[in-house]
Amino acid sequence: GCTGGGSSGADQKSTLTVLTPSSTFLIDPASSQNLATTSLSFLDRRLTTWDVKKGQDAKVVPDLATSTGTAGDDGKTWTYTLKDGLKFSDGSPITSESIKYGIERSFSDQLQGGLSYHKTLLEGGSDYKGPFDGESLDSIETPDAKTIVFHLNKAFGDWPWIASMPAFSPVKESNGNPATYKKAPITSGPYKVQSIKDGTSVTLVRNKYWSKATDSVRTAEADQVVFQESQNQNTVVQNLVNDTGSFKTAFGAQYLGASDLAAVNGNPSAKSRLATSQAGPIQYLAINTRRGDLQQLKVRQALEYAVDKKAYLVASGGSNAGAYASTLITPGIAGRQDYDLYPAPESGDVAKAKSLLSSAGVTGLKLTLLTQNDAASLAEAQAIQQGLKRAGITVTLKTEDVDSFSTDVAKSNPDFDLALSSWQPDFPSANANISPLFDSSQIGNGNFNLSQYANKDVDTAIAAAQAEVDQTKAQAQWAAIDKRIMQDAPIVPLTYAKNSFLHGSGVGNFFIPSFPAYPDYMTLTIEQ
Amino acid sequence: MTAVRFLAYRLAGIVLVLLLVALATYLVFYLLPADPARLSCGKPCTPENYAAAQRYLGLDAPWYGQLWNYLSGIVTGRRFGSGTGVVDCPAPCFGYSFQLSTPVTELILTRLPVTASIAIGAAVLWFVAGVLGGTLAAVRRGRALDRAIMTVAIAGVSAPAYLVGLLAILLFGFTLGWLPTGGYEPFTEDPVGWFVHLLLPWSALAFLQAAIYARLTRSEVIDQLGQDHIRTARAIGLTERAVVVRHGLRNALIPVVTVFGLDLGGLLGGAVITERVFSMQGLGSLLISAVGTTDLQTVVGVTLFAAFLITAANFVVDVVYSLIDPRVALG
Amino acid sequence: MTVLRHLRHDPWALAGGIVVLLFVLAAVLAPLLTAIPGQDPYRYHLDALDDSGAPRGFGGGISAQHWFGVEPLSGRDLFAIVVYGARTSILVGVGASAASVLVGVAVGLVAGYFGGWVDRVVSRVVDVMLGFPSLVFMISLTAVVAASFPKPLLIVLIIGFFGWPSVARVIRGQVLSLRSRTFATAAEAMGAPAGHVLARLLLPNVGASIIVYATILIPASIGTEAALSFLGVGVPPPTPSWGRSIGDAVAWFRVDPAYLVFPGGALFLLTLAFNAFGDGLRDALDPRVSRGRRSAATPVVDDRVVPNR
Amino acid sequence: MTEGAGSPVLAVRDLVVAFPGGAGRVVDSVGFDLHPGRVLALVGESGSGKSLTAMSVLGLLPPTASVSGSIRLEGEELLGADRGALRRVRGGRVGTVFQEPMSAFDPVYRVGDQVAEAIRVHRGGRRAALRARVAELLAAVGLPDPRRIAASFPHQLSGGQLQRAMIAMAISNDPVALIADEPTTALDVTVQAGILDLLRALAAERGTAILLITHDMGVVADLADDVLVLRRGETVERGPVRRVLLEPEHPYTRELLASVPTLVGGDVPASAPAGRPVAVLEQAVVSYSRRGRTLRALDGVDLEVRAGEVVGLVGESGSGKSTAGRALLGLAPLADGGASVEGVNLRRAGRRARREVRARIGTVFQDPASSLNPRTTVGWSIAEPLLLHTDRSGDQREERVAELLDAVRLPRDFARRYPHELSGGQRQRVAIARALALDPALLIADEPTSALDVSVQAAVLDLLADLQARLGFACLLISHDLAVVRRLADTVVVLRDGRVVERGPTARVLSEPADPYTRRLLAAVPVADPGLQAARREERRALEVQP
Ligand SMILES: Nc1ncnc2c1ncn2[C@@H]1O[C@H](COP(=O)(O)OP(=O)(O)OP(=O)(O)O)[C@@H](O)[C@H]1O
Ligand SMILES: Nc1ncnc2c1ncn2[C@@H]1O[C@H](COP(=O)(O)OP(=O)(O)OP(=O)(O)O)[C@@H](O)[C@H]1O
Ligand SMILES: [Mg+2]
Ligand SMILES: [Mg+2]
Repeated sequence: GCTGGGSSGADQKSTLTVLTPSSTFLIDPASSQNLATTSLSFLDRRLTTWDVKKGQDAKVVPDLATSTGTAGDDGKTWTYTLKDGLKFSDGSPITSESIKYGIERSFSDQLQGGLSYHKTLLEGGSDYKGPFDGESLDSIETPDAKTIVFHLNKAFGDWPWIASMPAFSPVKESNGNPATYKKAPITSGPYKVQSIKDGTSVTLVRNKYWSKATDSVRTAEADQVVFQESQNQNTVVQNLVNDTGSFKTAFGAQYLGASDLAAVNGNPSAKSRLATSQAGPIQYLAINTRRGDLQQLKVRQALEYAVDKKAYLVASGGSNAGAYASTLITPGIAGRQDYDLYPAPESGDVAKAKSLLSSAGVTGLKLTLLTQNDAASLAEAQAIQQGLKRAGITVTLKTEDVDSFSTDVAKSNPDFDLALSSWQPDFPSANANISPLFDSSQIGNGNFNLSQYANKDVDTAIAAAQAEVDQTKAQAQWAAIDKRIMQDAPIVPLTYAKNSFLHGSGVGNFFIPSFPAYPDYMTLTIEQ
Repeated sequence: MTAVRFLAYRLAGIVLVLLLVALATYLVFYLLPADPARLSCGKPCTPENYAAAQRYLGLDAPWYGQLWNYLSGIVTGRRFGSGTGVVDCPAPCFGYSFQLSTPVTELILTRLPVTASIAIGAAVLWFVAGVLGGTLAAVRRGRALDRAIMTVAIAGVSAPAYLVGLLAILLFGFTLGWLPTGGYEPFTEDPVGWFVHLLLPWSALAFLQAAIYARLTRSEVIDQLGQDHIRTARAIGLTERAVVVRHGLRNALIPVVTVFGLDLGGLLGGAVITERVFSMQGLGSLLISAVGTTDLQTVVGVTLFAAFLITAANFVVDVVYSLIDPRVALG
Repeated sequence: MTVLRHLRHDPWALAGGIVVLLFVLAAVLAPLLTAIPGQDPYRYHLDALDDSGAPRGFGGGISAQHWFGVEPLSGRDLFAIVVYGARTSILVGVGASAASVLVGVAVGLVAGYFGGWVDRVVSRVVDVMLGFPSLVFMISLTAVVAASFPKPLLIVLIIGFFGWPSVARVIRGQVLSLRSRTFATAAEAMGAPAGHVLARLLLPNVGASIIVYATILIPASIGTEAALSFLGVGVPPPTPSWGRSIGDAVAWFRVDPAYLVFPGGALFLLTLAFNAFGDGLRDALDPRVSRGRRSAATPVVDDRVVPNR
Repeated sequence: MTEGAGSPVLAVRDLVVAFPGGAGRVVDSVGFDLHPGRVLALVGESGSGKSLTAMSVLGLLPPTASVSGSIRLEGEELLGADRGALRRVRGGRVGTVFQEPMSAFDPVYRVGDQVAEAIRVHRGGRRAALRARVAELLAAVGLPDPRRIAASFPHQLSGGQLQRAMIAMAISNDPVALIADEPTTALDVTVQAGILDLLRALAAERGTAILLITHDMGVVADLADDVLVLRRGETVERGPVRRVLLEPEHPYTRELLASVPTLVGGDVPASAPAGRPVAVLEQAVVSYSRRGRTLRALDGVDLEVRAGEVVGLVGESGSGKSTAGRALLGLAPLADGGASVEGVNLRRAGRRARREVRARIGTVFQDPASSLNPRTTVGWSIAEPLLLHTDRSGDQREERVAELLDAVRLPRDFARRYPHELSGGQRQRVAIARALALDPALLIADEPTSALDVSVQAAVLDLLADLQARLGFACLLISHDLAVVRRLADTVVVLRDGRVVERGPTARVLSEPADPYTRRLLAAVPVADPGLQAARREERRALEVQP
């Protein structure tokens, strides 16, 4: 070891470093879309959280609450009781009012942008404008300091999952001003914020009032967690491959691109430190079902056959980066059934596509494909382009930066025929897989039914499945809906992406659960 | 023109230019397809959420109204939200970043040290290297040294900045492991770390600029060495070195210094590619990421700041010009 | 022609000119050149790639069919991409420079000739534009314009738009000193209208520097196009572009250095050649004019045309 | 050279300077001796090798030049001497004074500092001591208020002041020899006279040997003891100044002397009958504002040029001569008073009328090299007025250009040449042809010969006189050279600081000047006869002591 001097004493703090390309760490839970297993969960606890284990489906488990929720009134009322002895990082007790206040904040104008499923479900939510002017949301009741009751406007079986979202974190009313909060949040999780260097780093240190006894998920082994922001992905990968110095106890928060994967594959030491998810988020080609020839089912079906999924998969990084997809519900979601309505070789069935087109009476089809302009998306879009070209379909690429893309793709009358997109459900239920993409209420206005797919039968079936509290019954319903939608061919499922992450040799228990396709930050260990 | 009138005239000019810049920036971004309200609307995006985001971002006003709000905010300051959630942006408020929920002034102030460190260090490096190289080449005009320096210089102006930076990282950062591959340490916290982290960005940025300055200096020095007063300097028995430095270079520096002032002013507004390549969070990165997230107010604020630096640099250059060239009077 | 004679004695410039010529030829004859190995820049060769999308074999898959190897992730022929990329680069470089020179010369002539407030306004605008974070605005502008607008033309216009100020500055400086030369006064004394002086006297006299300037602007524009493509807002794929290839290749450098070497080398070589040729031309035409006081601040050929730093 | 007693300070033998390429030997076997207290003048037309000869003494030739022969300074060989030795000589034992004092000083340093630098290089010294020495030197060259001069930047001083400072710099280390390359060419005659006095005093009082380079025979007569005439790099004639100027042996020398315009002898043109007034200035005032101050370049000038008449406008530099011409062209806006040409009032005329008036005026500018567009053919330049003011066809224009070339006695095929392919005299003829293209009623000739060699100058003046006699236009001849005016003008108008101080028939004004200013101006013009010039010098001195 190092014999330099006494400075590297035994009491040296263990530091976990997270290398992220993002330049901002949105600390406010009210406007966060963070997964329950990543960054923000270091700081905040929610009513419920996710328990993910290698090789097992994700489960929703109690966090601050003693249970995942008790449904009443056929799933329209949900009641939670808080555990004993919960404290904020300033030593004050966590009460049900502070959770209510946290949720209320997410309704305010200033704190938009987070996961907002609860806002449409809570009764009176659409008129509520947040707590800052003294108003409160009556559909959240706090009969005592440890009990909180939610009144929904419709039955919703997945509410326990909703209660795991960032907005369900407690916020002290004295700490609620958005400007103060983001500089010095009073937290409920195992860590609190020590310093924030804008755009550069955020350092977390232990919250001594967090007690492991009340937390069934977080292990919080590191004494300190440092988020190194604005990292160049290339540099991150190279540093992690080299595995020296502080990079030993670091990992990259961004999944590896095709070139990074190729580089890691050629380096056995690095390869052993690569964690690859199972096939997960669906990558798909959305077909705008309201445009021109694409209104015809046969034309859309022709696309299903014409697409060259092999070129697409290679373009996204080969077999390390995904597996061929044919269904809407992604692997890792309970109740998924595998099927393929449009069986074809990996490179597609050009002949079949052509015959479908000619039977639809369509020739010289010209389509625009909307895609983001980063290197990876462009490579994938070109793979689609050349695939369809084989069937005589001319595709023009329309490339946009990520924001314009997000805006344009989610407009009410979008200006594209095809769009490349992907979907990672916000919680591991087929509901989160299907309803945001195919429910007709999710067309336009910034929502994600990119195919403009509207089918009354499907809408009704989705509503029924959502209201079903019995999970096994619900799962069967979702599987049926999946197939029903694919008969209409509103999208071409391309691949289920596999996300790969690289970590230093000093980071232990680094794995990627079947859902979500991200490493679980909460249970990492530090080996020095 | 008297000094006071000159000053007033230039100040009015600066304000006018800045107003035009603000107008242009607002227009460009107004036309941009990306909709900030939609982007900060949350998931799923309901009409209520969307309206709330629009209200908060001030996007419910027409673009000129927004511009007016922005401009008047500089004088009066602005407040967002209400009740216990109110957020203040005190005057002079050069915008408020909703994405980062921080006043733009504060953002600029925290990012400026990074950019200034890059820009000033690189500027010193390229100025010294460029002027030295250019002078040597001019004195040895047509000889091997001139050829060598000009070959490097021409390669320097031909090499894309991003390539030089990336190759430098690959070589010195990864292959040799001598220097860190990116990031920034504040000087106040770790002077050595500051220097070590900046060495590569300085060199990468200075390589291109030094090449330009070497070429510029060379042609100016050659030009000066052909002037009559050089003959006088030789005729009074000055050493060749004194002739070149005291009379040739001193005069050649006048145009070089003016260009230098403008370059430095431009660079302080953000060294976009350098910051991006070296993962440094200066004004350039701030601006690029603000463009990326359609953070309009930040874009306008930083652009205004950059434009201000340019016009200020112009002003300083004019003043300096009148100081280093006795033939020139302000006006 | 003395210019040609001069250039003949300048090996650098000569080499530069020849390399430029070769590139132009390659670009023009791209279909013929790539037909020799039987390639085009659009066809995928997935069999040339391994499981992770990286090219198989030595030097990024160099072979008799693929002279420069193949592109990772698609297996497209890199030689064809580089040769066709030359079309994009040269077209954009020349087009954008032409646009810059056109506007810059017009503005510079007018500002230098009329002087007064016209000149003051133009000078300020030029100064601000030179220091503007132009790359950022190029990025936003590419997004602003309707998608139906042809993208290559848009790139040309945008680069041209940000290129004119440096031209205008130089031309203005020259016109300022030309205007005080006796032959301009003589024309005025003859009763020549402004149009005559501008078009018949001043324009021909700045002609030499316009040519020289164009040759220096072209490599700068090529570099800017590459930088834009590098940032993902250049000419849309699958049209080959060196900048996009370089941008992609940087990430692949560790696995497949050849992917960076060929387009990067081509870009560097062409830029270098244009610069060398431009320098030689500048010496040959030697547009050095006697300088006025303020215009002494304006180098005859302004090197500050490289916007990306 | 027989007159030089004792050993020469500087002995040049068989000097050959050659350049690679077409130029070949530009100085060919030139030799001379320089003796203490004596002035040797090197004369010859432009390009004859005068400057190169002088520069080779100090090793200041361009690096491309190859030199052979011998140059000995007090017995020490300078040709091929090492750099250090040469440097000690430069500015030490040999001082130099250059033409164009404006550009011979470094614009960014104070004049005093530059003089001090010259001393410090050779002798060192502390600041204060240097400063005192500089002031002393500046006073010695006749500069009043030496401290102010020392603290000034070159652009803040006049040409005469700078040239004196230059001489102060050259003598700062008490040189044994002084090289003066055209030391007075750019200066006014009155200033020139002062500088020449100063140089003469140097030779007489300090015993400095002076090598004087000039093309002005008057200057030679005024200052030189010996003369050496160069032609295309070769020595044509040499000898004591009296002999060479008064009894030239070589035809070239004779030709050179014959073409010198003179203030004495020869004939003054008889006053032509006065026609109608073509151009009139009435109480004209033109003012320029510069750095907040206004300067009246013309301050109530009355001027009338009648058809068929040549009016000579003379005065020192900056007296407003060119401004008067510009006022008649409408190029300098009048602040007060009136200007009219051919009855058109220029102050009130609109843009169109003004252009039409300009079509009636031909202008010949001072500098033939720069008054023609370098990018177009000579033919195009001559045709330019036709293009602007007539609707003649291309053929007709060509025809007219040919006529005009005939008129100025140039071959017709010159129309296809470019200005740089012509000599200075030829270019000036082209400029005259252009001025005549539209048969002007008024010809304004602003210093039409000042940039030309004497021989060429004479030819151009003859041509002008001839054309004026034939075509009968009114002519305003602007010149600082009284001899030139004497040769052409019927009437002379003398300007000083924007005011007319004297006017009248040429013969009268130049022979019996009424105004003291005119008298001083006349007296300061050197004539190419050493004896006569010595007498004129005394006259001038007498004038100077008068207030
Ligand atoms: N650097 C050079 N290269 C080639 N030829 C030169 C160079 N310098 C001077 N010459 C030529 O040498 C000849 C003599 O030049 P020099 O300057 O001595 O003439 P000069 O007698 O001083 O003329 P002027 O009266 O015009 O000053 C000219 O024909 C000139 O063209
Ligand atoms: N454009 C101008 N702006 C300011 N001052 C001017 C301008 N033109 C001339 N002057 C000044 O007006 C005065 C008269 O100038 P003008 O050119 O008429 O003199 P000149 O008699 O022709 O002298 P020279 O013999 O040197 O040509 C001078 O002091 C000159 O500096
Ligand atoms: Mg000479
Ligand atoms: Mg004049």
